[in-house]
Amino acid sequence: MNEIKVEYFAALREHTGLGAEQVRTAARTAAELFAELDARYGFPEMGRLKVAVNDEFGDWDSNLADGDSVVFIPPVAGG
Amino acid sequence: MNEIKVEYFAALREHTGLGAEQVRTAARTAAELFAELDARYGFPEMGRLKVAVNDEFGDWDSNLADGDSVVFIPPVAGG
Amino acid sequence: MSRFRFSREPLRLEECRGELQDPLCGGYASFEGWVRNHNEGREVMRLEYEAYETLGCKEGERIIAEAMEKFGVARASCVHRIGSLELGDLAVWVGASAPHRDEAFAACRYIIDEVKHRVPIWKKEHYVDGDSGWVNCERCAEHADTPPVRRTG
Amino acid sequence: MSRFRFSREPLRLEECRGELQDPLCGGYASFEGWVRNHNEGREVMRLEYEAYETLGCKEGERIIAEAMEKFGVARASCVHRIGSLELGDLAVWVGASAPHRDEAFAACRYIIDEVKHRVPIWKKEHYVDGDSGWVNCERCAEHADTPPVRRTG
Repeated sequence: MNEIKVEYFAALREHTGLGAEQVRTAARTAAELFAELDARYGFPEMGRLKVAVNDEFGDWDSNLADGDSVVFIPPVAGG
Repeated sequence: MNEIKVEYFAALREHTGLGAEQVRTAARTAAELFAELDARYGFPEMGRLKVAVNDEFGDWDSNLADGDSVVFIPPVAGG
Repeated sequence: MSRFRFSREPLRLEECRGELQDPLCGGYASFEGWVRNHNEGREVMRLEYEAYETLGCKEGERIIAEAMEKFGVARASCVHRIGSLELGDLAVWVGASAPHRDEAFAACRYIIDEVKHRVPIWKKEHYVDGDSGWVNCERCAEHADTPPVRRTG
Repeated sequence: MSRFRFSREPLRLEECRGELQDPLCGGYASFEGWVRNHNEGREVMRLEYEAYETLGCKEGERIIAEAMEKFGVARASCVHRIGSLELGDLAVWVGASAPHRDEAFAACRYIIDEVKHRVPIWKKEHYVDGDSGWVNCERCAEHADTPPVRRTG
């Protein structure tokens, strides 16, 4: 089990009601973690998400390590 | 003979030492007027000139009328 | 001062511009995104920007470095507002200075285009009719009738 | 206020920009030409701009009208300095605001390109070595080895 910090922004922050949380999880990848949290919160559909691991764009299928931070990134809308 | 007002700008102003002058001339067109004044002042070579008649871009070969104003326009260099 | 940054306060444009002055430069192009009173047919009253600032600053810096490298501009920077904005407010500013105008325009355009697509920042629109919503992205309309795909960035 | 004008005084950029604000517009592009410290390999110390103002204002207005028509921008304007300018001074400013950024950029670019080629304004450069000269035009180098042609505009 890893301890992962998950931060939420924008629609995900509003939906979960959380800015961030510590998650104790058996998920090995960001994709598995997303599925686990989606099952818990029922995330809104919002197109193609990216993921950041430790404040860099990451790979959904790379292995997470204990202490990693993860951010799910909905499609952006700057400017 | 027509009385034409000729205004000079930039290199032509400096070359002639005049901002403007009234020219009494037999020149029928701006091209003829230019040749006449070139013979008098020996204008420097400066590429392709345009001409303005009465503060609008004009035609070198159109007839001038008494009281017209003429400006010879060297290549521009704004910005 | 970072070349890409977020600001909670209105920008001081004279200062932003001042950072880009350079005696080698003959051209300076800038772009500003303003809050419009409408979007996709709906009347907007105000909006909020929220950013994932840590990653956003890194990605913004990368974009500016790319623009400087690609177009040979001398200086470039970008500031994006976050927080609550009213109609007409400046949401994003980009500036680039270069020896000639071609490069300044190209860099400025590149930066705003890339920022809009790559920097993690989100916009919530509040409409005149009382409704509100997060704007997904400029290209979302294109995907409207394909099923949403998750997890494949 | 005319959309194209000449100015003997330094510009107040906030005012210039302010004239282009419009609640329908989400994008604002601007361009500034600055006096560089060099041109075509020579060190420039200062310069002078001189304009045929009557015709210049008419032609400038035509260029702006063309840009607004072609690109559908809401507002656009241009101010060109005349008189003596120092290094780093702003020589020309162009701004355009439009619902979207594509149009704002395109209009801004169009205006500066056309102004540089069509508005009767001339620049005299004063060099560090004490020499000075009228800059003919951006394209003169291309004609360098053809004989100068007069009277054929």
